[in-house]
Amino acid sequence: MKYQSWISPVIVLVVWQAVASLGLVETRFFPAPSAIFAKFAEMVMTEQFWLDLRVSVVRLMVGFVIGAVPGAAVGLLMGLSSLAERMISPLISMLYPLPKIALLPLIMLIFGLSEASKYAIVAIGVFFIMAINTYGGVQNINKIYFDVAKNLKIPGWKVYLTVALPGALPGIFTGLRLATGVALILLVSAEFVGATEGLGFRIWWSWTVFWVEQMYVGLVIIALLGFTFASLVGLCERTFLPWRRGGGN
Amino acid sequence: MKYQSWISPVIVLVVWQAVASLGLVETRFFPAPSAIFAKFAEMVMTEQFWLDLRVSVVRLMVGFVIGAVPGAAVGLLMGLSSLAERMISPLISMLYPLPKIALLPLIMLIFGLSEASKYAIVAIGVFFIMAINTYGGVQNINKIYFDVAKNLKIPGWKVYLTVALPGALPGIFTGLRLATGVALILLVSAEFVGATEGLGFRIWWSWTVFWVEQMYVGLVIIALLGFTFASLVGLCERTFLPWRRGGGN
Amino acid sequence: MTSPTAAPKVSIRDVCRTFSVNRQVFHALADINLEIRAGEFLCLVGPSGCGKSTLLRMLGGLDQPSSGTVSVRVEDSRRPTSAIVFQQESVFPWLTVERNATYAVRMLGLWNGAESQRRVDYFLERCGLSKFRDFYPHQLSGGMKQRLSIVRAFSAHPELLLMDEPFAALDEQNKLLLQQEVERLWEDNKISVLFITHSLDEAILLGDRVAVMSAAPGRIKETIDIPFERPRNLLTLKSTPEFGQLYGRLWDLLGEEVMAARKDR
Amino acid sequence: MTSPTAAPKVSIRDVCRTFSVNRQVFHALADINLEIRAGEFLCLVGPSGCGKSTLLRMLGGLDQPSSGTVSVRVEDSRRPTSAIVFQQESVFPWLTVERNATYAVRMLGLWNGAESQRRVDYFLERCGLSKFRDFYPHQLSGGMKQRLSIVRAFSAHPELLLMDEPFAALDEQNKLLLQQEVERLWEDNKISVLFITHSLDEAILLGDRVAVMSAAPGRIKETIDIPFERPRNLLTLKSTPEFGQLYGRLWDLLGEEVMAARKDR
Amino acid sequence: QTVKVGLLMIGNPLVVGVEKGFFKEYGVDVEPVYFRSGAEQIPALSTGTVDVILSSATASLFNAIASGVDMKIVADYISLVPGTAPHGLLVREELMASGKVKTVADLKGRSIGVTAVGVYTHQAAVRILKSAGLTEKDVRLVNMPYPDMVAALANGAIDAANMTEPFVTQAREMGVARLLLNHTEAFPNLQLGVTIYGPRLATRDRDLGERFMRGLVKSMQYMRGVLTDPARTVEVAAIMQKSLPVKDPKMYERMSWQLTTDGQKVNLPSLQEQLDFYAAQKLIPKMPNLAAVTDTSFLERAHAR
Ligand SMILES: Nc1ncnc2c1ncn2[C@@H]1O[C@H](COP(=O)(O)OP(=O)(O)OP(=O)(O)O)[C@@H](O)[C@H]1O
Ligand SMILES: Nc1ncnc2c1ncn2[C@@H]1O[C@H](COP(=O)(O)OP(=O)(O)OP(=O)(O)O)[C@@H](O)[C@H]1O
Ligand SMILES: [Mg+2]
Ligand SMILES: [Mg+2]
Repeated sequence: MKYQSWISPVIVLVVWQAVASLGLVETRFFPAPSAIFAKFAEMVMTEQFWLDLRVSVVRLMVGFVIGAVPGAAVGLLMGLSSLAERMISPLISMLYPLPKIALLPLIMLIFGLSEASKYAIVAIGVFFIMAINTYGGVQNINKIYFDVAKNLKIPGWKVYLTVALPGALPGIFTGLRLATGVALILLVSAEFVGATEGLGFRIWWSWTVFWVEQMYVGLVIIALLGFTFASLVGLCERTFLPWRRGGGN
Repeated sequence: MKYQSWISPVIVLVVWQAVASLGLVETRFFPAPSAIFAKFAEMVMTEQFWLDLRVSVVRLMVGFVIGAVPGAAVGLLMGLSSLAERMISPLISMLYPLPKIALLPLIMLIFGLSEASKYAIVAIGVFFIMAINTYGGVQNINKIYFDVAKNLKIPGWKVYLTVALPGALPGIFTGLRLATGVALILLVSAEFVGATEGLGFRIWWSWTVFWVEQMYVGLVIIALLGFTFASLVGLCERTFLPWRRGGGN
Repeated sequence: MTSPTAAPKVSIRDVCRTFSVNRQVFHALADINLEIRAGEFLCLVGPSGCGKSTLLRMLGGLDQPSSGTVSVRVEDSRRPTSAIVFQQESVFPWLTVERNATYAVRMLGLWNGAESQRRVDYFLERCGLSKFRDFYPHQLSGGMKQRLSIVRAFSAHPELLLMDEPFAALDEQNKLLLQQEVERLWEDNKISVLFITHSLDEAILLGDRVAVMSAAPGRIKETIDIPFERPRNLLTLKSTPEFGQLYGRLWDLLGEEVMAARKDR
Repeated sequence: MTSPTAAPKVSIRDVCRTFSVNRQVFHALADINLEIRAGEFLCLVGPSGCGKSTLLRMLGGLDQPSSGTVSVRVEDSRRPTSAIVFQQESVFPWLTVERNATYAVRMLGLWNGAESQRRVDYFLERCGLSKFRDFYPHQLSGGMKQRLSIVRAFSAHPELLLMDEPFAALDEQNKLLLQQEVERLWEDNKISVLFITHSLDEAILLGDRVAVMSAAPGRIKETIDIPFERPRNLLTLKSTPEFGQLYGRLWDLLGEEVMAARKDR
Repeated sequence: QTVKVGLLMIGNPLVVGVEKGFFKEYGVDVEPVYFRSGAEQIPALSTGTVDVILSSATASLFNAIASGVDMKIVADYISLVPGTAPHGLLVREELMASGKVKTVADLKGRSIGVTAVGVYTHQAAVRILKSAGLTEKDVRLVNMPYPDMVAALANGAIDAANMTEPFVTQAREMGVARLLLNHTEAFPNLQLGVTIYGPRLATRDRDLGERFMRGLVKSMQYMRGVLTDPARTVEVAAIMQKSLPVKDPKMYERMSWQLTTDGQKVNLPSLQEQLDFYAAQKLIPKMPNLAAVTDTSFLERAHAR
């Protein structure tokens, strides 16, 4: 059954190839998949490519973890304590929509142009997504489970870990799915400023000098990374939520 | 109790003001809140300000609706049909992390620099968030409700509307909360390319001419809009989900 | 009052159902053979965890046997073939009592205005929910939610009514009222009923036959005909020696099973 | 066996509880006055929807009266003051049977290795769940989940045990076993028990006293002492005329209420 | 008739011309559209989203030409006019004040901000380094947009930057950085910006192309007046302030302008030189034929009448 997950990307590629071959679209801006893959094949032979990939994946992972863990923690807190909710949620709804460009000077001030600044940009984006989705996840927990804990007078932090956290996991996983995507998007922005390597840098670079095929190779890699991370999240979900295999809540 | 939601932003402002007044931070790049509010007060008297605001809010709303409705619809579909899930979800996890810059040529090709192109950028971002969160919402529905419908052999589209949709509403509302933020972020990016008015344009432009206070006024408006939309979503949630007031699911 | 016709309403042949639990095979149902005749009221009793609900879900089209066949004869394709009163909470939290009650009828396109409304009102009244039309489920008590799911199933007007411990959360008086109601519904509409219960009194009071299941893996251990004339009255029945005998027989059958199940453990 | 001491374990004074439903005030409990003596086994019966669960939640610290006071005397602050067996499904879906069973003990820091394990194992065995230690709740039947929540509450070793229709989903034999079990637990540990049930047999079998509630808005209509010596046996009891009288009295009290509730509607 | 023009930066002669009504005189309505980078302008031109772009001579332009995108270079737009200083290499105030950096050679091992790869700031950096005997490898070239450079210089994230107006003036006046090198002296008459027509003006409606060119030439000539006429500076500054108001309007008067060479003809040798530079940097996989995409007829006819 799993093969079906390849059908739709293949259909998209075939249609795109057809459209490009028939000249229905400017291949100068939208090169045919065949041309992209030719370029891809050429690039994977270079050392530069693997360097870019490694650098980006490391930035992604580090930024992701730095953002996701506190994000989930804050989301849980907001879900559990209505005081925390009332204190934090206005800040989140105000800061979250600020374009990351606005944060750049601040980030440069704090981290300079080191790797840390890239982690920070990714982490900030991931943080908000995780906080909001985890909060939603906690709210979605059947109140009876909190009642059990409250009745037994179980200390707050244990409730946090044994009821709110596992109960919010479905929401957390949806958050992770969104956050991996956002992390990739932000990485590309982060690598525009002050980077000298990385996939995002390469995409920008290719676009700036109008190496369209190379830019698309970069985008294809991003897409594949997105797919890989989403699959990983799915795998984790199936592994860590055995009680959900039967469905329901 | 509601007053508490103003405490934390006020604290942030006070700290920022103090830091700025004490000269601990470069006020040329991070002006004090008092300076920003002075500028704000000055700007709200101009016609330009209200024009920008109106233009942006319209773009936001239109793009939001265009993206959110199909996003939720696709998310519901994925949640209901595992075939749809297997076909659509790989596409989503591949396309979602693509930076919007990559879509610009495509969008310009299709929409030129009309308003439609701004709607499109906002809508695309909103679409993915809504699709993923709605999908998560459907998966979170207790299977018993689908069993009820299946046992009675209720036609698929009615199940879609009367079980999946209301059941996924908590997830949908979390999605809306995230999507309003993303819409604002994307609007700011969209309004830099080929725009001549709007909040995003004004922010970029203020930064370009180094009119820092005015840029911060723009950011403050974005933050306030974010807060307003989040509050609206919260209000809708309380209004349209009367059955959740008691909590639980 | 039983009017079994030639063709059975439900026939279950050699049905097994296994689940995989922690990579091991768990046998929930083994070798079930059972028929529900058209128009029959069949009660199913068995120790907790023996597979009664699993079997009922199969009849309701919600689960498939691992081997064997389950077939339910459809007579009127416009009516729902079956309607389940689930053991667990199953009313839609997003609908008020009234909308929940009318849900099946509306969704199946069987709503015909005043007549349908009258029917639903009648059932709501019988289940003691008339005063609570505009309540949402989270504002109801456990027993009220159970009654609401009964109303939903009754008003769906199914050919086969599948009830999974429907009166477990009700007080004695309400239970009595609803027992009469389900009997009336069954008699008036000539539907078939599968009724899972833990109360032997209830099984004897309501059933044409009572099927007794063994502990997991569930088997049909014995099927006992209930010889009493209808209308039956529990108090009168209880005073007859036949009732005592039947009760004793069922009790012993079940007792063996519970003991057997304990021995394994 | 009752050993009421001077200070009551629970005292409920002039308690009212109102809910707001569609902007109207709904009276769920009106003017409740009730005491549970230390070491007492109190059964609570009443028509479905009369407010029993609401009252129980107040004793468990999960709800506040709209007016009046509820106080539960705490003796040993290290043990949980109360443990509820909820009417609805309440076992944690993300924990296996075993982890659910030990949850309360672990979380309260009362786990002391072998001894605790022995206790939990014992209750699991008694509730027929030993074979299912590694199952997740979604792999259990309705009755099994209910038994699991009983194990969780029993092993928490509370001063006050609050049980809300705990045996409703159990077959007669399992019910009998667990009735004996709860009685044993109560006697051995001198705890107080509030036991909500719809079965008058059960109330008479287990209770020191039976409190009868009126239909909504719930009031305590009458409290009846159960004079039988313990250990009690249902079959023997049933053959005594006193049992019949008590049963009849409770039945009538409840019957009036159900009728009264119906009239309003 | 409306002509949509893709613009990159402020301080544009075009804006002055629009304000002065030079285009209206020839029956052309100009609608300026701002872009973030040259790379975004090209697809917009190619798809007809804009009709003209006033773009810089970058690797992306050369690559787009090589790939056959339908466009024509029709005129000069901005050149490095000696004596003005719209572009320069700025160095952090602290480094200059302490004497740590006195010459370009002192930048060894330090970071220099440029806007992107394959653009003028990048080219300038490499060439300046080369003149001091350094290569790209001896420093760290950091990409960032101009406004961010000001902030980055201020908080020490970078040590130097190749910048343009109005950022040069701003950074200097804020005391963030000092000018180390004036580009107009290092690269006199370098062809920086060019006027490019898309298919509409280049082929379909050449008459409109001609009229637009007249307006443009007039604007550029008018702008050059700031070199000799101080009053003109004040007037231009006022126009700028109107279209792009800044906090301190006087800044427009103090800053230097992006100007054209006298002839307003494309300086093809300069373009070729830059192309060769980028090719040497391995940024040009396929060499374009610049002459083939250059069409000076619009300019000639504009001058003729
Ligand atoms: N999804 C599942 N995975 C594994 N085992 C399951 C699953 N569903 C049910 N079982 C097992 O099947 C057996 C029968 O369950 P079922 O719900 O049919 O019992 P039941 O007879 O209805 O019991 P009760 O009277 O307690 O409701 C149980 O032992 C249970 O553990
Ligand atoms: N959150 C709520 N909002 C409004 N009404 C409520 C709410 N919770 C309970 N009620 C009402 O209070 C009454 C008592 O409910 P409760 O659950 O205590 O009944 P109960 O005696 O336990 O009934 P059952 O035997 O059916 O479990 C019911 O009529 C119910 O409608
Ligand atoms: Mg069952
Ligand atoms: Mg109750």
